Amino acid sequence: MVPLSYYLVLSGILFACGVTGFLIKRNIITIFMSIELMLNGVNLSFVAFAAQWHQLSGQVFVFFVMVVAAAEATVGLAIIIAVFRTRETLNVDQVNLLKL
Amino acid sequence: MNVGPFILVSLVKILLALFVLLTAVAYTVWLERKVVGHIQNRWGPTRVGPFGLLQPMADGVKFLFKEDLTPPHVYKPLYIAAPMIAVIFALTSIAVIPFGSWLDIGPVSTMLQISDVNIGLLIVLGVTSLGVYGIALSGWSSNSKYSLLGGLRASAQMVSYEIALGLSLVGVIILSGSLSLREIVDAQGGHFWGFIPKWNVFYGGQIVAFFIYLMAAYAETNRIPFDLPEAETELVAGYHTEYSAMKFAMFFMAEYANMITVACIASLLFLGGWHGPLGGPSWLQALLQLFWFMARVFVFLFVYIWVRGTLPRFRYDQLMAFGWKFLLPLAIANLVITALVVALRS
Amino acid sequence: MLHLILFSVFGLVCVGGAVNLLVQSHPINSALSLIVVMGSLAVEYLLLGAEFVAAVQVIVYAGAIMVLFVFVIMLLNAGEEERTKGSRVSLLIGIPGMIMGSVLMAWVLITHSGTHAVEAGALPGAPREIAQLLFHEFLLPFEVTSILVLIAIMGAVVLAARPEPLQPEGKN
Amino acid sequence: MNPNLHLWLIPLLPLIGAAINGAFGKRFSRQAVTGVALLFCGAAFAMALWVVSQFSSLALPHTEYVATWIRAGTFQADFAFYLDQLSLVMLLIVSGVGFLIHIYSVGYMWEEGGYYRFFAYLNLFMFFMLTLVLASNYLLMFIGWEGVGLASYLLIGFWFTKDSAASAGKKAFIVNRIGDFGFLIALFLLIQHFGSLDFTTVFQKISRFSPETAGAELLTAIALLLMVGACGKSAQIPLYVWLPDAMEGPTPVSALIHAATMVTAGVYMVARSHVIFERAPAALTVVAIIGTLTALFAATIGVAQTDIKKVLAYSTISQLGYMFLACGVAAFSAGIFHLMTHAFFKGLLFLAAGSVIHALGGEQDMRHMGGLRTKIPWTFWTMTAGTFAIAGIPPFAGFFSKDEILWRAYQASWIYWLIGLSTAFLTSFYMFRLWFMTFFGDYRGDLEDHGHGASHAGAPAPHGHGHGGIHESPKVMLIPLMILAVLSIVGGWVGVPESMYGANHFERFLAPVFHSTTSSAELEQTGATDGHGLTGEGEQRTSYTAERLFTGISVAAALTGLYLAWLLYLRRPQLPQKIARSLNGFYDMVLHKYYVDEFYATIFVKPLIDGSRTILWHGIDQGVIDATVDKSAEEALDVSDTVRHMESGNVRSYASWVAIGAAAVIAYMIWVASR
Repeated sequence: MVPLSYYLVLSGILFACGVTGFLIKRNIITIFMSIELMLNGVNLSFVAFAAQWHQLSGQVFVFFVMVVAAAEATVGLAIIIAVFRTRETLNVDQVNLLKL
Repeated sequence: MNVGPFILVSLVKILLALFVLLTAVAYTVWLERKVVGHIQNRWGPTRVGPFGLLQPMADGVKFLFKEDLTPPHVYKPLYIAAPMIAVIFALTSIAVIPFGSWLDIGPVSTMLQISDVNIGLLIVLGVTSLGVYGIALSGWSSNSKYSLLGGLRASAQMVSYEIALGLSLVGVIILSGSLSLREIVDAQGGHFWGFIPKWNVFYGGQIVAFFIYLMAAYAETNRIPFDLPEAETELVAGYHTEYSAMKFAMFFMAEYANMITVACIASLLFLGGWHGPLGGPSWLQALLQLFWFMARVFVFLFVYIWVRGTLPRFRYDQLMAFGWKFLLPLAIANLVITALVVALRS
Repeated sequence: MLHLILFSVFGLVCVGGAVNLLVQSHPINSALSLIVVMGSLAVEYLLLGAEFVAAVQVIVYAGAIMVLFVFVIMLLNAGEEERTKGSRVSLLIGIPGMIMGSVLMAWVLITHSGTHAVEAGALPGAPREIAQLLFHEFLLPFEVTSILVLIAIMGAVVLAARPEPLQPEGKN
Repeated sequence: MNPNLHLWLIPLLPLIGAAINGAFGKRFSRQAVTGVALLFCGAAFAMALWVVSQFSSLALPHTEYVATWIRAGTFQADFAFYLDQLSLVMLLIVSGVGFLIHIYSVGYMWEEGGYYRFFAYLNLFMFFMLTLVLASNYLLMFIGWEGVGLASYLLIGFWFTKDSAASAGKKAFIVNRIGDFGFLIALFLLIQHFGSLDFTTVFQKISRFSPETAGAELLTAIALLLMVGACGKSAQIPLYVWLPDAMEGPTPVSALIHAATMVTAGVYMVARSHVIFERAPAALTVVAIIGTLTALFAATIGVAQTDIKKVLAYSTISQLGYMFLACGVAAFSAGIFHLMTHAFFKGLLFLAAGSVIHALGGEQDMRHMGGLRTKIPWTFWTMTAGTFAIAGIPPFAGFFSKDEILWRAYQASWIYWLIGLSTAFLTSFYMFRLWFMTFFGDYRGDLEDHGHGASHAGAPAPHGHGHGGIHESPKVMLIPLMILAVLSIVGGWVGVPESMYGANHFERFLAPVFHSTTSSAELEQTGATDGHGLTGEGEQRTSYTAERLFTGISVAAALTGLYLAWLLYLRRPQLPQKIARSLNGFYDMVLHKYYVDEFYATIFVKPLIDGSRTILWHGIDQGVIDATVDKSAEEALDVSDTVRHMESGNVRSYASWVAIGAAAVIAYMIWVASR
């Protein structure tokens, strides 16, 4: 039997890793992955709570999160492609100007 | 039941299934060479054993002892991991596929399936969808443009067709009201007015879904006419250009294992699984179920090879257009109609 | 007991993958480690009895979204990320803020979380129940998200479409 | 009950004209503009005449209520018009002279740009002036009062492109503000203490007062404040300075506004509120003193002026002084009488001067004139009439009115009389000086030499048209001149005093208005005419003899002035320089108008400007208001300059801000939960 807090701690760790990745990574794609990581952490906590309170809605929310993540990934990657097409770089530190 | 026999039986089943699968893979290769040979008016393998029946062994031995060379410019970890990923995911999906209903051997009564998950279909889909990584990573890690193009094509194509594939299956799921393969098959037992079996193909207009699945499956397994990722005429050998020996063999196995998996799913979902005409005692029943199942898979694979021997290759934009502009809308239409039918009938 | 072991094992795999995502300098490795994380998360879901969620996690996340990532990485041929000194702020403020936040959360979890446990498969997350929920209580959000997805698709097409018209062959 | 005369139409007609000309005049032809202006002004005049025809049948005073304007608590001010003998006289003067000057202006301004503008303004002035004289309460009167100020401002600055004209207009306006301020305060006091501004009610309430009763000082204050207003409008000491500069305006304007009508508004106002003044003897004395001083003062300045219009301007001031002297000695009817005659002959003089200027193509300096007698005979003769009238040579108009005033002044105090007499002498002197310098001797100008377009000193260029050289003005200008000339000859005969075997019709006519003011002499005379017992006969005759004696003296003074002028400016033209040199300082002082302008500039204007610049502008406006605005802007700039670094465009730094914010939120939530 696993206490709920373990799951929560796990999801918190994942989330923190995601934030850290967002902070220290330079590659846009990796940063996007960090976002996905954060979302996964959140999903875990959703499911854990769902199991805790016997509420399936938690799992439903996970689906919504997934849909949103999918949409975000789609648009985000498209944006990345557009950016790369114009700037020839994926390094966010070099993508800090609104106009070229 | 208690854990000991359960583990034992499971191990036995796993080993058996694996053995059968690998053999099937090997002999599907032989079969293909033969059939295509005859289609192309040649003999195919004849030398090793009668009708070249031992050819697969020879190939295996050859692959094993061939020098396994690794080009210097590759990204090694993934270069090595890619074929493994491919073959592993290809073989995994067999774990949830039922070959028959039940087998009673003395005290032990077990289902002819490694594990019955009530979302087996989803698991199969998920595993096959993971299979793309093998190809994509191999193409990328080989660090050559042919491989890269192959990998790109593969990943794009597989992601695209996965949608049509999944949607084509939804119709069946609606009809049978379950995700468990076993229940789906059970739902197909019986006949319409005596003689037409209640297969999904003949049922609720799923014939459309079946053909969608067929196309999508060919694309998923990178078979002609959708074998763009390894189009010899354009990219030398696509994603496995840089591979040789056992690694190449792994891709080969993966491809054929995928074919078999697809064939299994097709026969389970559309062709009524193991239901067959003949009856008899229970042990005979079990064997017969196995036989009928194998037969369906064989037929399906034969069609696979037949198509390969017959059709030319698509152009890539045609491929994409076909997937997105024809199959997808068709699948959605089928889904909607099926849903309406079911809703109205209930 | 078994439950705890499995949880710990895959939890460690999760954390290992997440950390690997950070330390790896090549995006493709990060992507793969993320896939590992997702896979093991799927197992965790199974442990929590949410098998449907697990499957969808594998299919959608690992099978579709991450494939997109890998595809883009390959398409753009993203190489090793160079260690540029972009922003001191992220180091001076972001990291401490992150650490602070996570420490606080951890403290809350350690102190305030009850000891009651979650039993394996506590809740049969069978597709049927979820479907009931999804298509009855959450019908409107479901539709809205579908619209969202539609918009996302169109946006992606518009964004990624080449500014100049395609070659007559449409091949590249 | 009186018939409804629709008095409100009289002011309204010119307003319509002004509106039409002001709105559409730009597109009209000059003929059309002329037509409109003359039509409406003439209509007003005609209506005035019609009112006169109706006048005998009216029960006076006759008020007509048109509409309620302001009603605040018990206080109420209406659009109502008030007609009695006084306002009738004013009405006739204003509309008549105004109409004549309109006609004159057609010829004078024909060549000008902004022709329509000129007539729009002129009509506007007529509207306000008529409102002023017909108003039935102080507030409506104040509207007219301010309005004529506005019109005068607009017309003085008619050639606004000329800097001097514009500033002159401003000067007039500002100086008038001072007076209006006093007037306004007087009105407030009236409202406060009598709760009304309506003439009839106010005067009824006040007539209960008497110099002895309490509240006299209140009346004095009100009267003095009113007088301040009058000083401003009628250019009395100390507020006369704007009038000479007002000569920058076109000559018809000077004639109409700054000689005939507007400047007399003050006199009219004082006469109108005689009830107040009579009960404030101190105020009356002040009025008399101011009047006499102004008269002498302006006359002395006028002696030294060389600009023909300036001379007339100062003579105007001094004549106004006469009127105030009359009012000051409670001889209001005499003041109004002089007002009327003055309107005739001073309007005539100005118009004639304008004709001279017109003839000389814009020349205003008398030293460049002379010998014009033969060249422009009509102008000469009319001007002669005017000159004799103002100089007080019998039987011209000015003689009677001025003599009346002097006689009354003497009855009040011999000092008034003495000063008035010397003023009369000076007046005749400088007027004849003007006369001689302009029309006699030989021509000192240079107009023949190079045709037209000579030095256009005063009125700017426009006179340099078509025919060069000296030329008589067109008929349209001459006819008003003749009419006015006739008037200034016969105009005085309506007020021939008994001492000259006349019956002072004018005074009798106005008597009902000033009945409370009829002085002892008046009473005696009425008594005499009523044939009261023989007891009065003796002093009656002595008073007549005295009056005749004084008349003789004043005529002698006038003739002396004539002789001196002839001697100095025709016989020995070099003499004046000698005299000027002999009494050098005084001459300079007079020449520079006693440095009053400079004095004001140093005492009031300069400190005001400096104070405004240093305190208001640099101190408050820049130091406080602008400073706060600028400072806040700078602060915002600095803050954002520092905050700007957060917006590095670097995604990771943004993320860090989000992270720290999230941490803060978590901490806050924990804190909230743990409380």
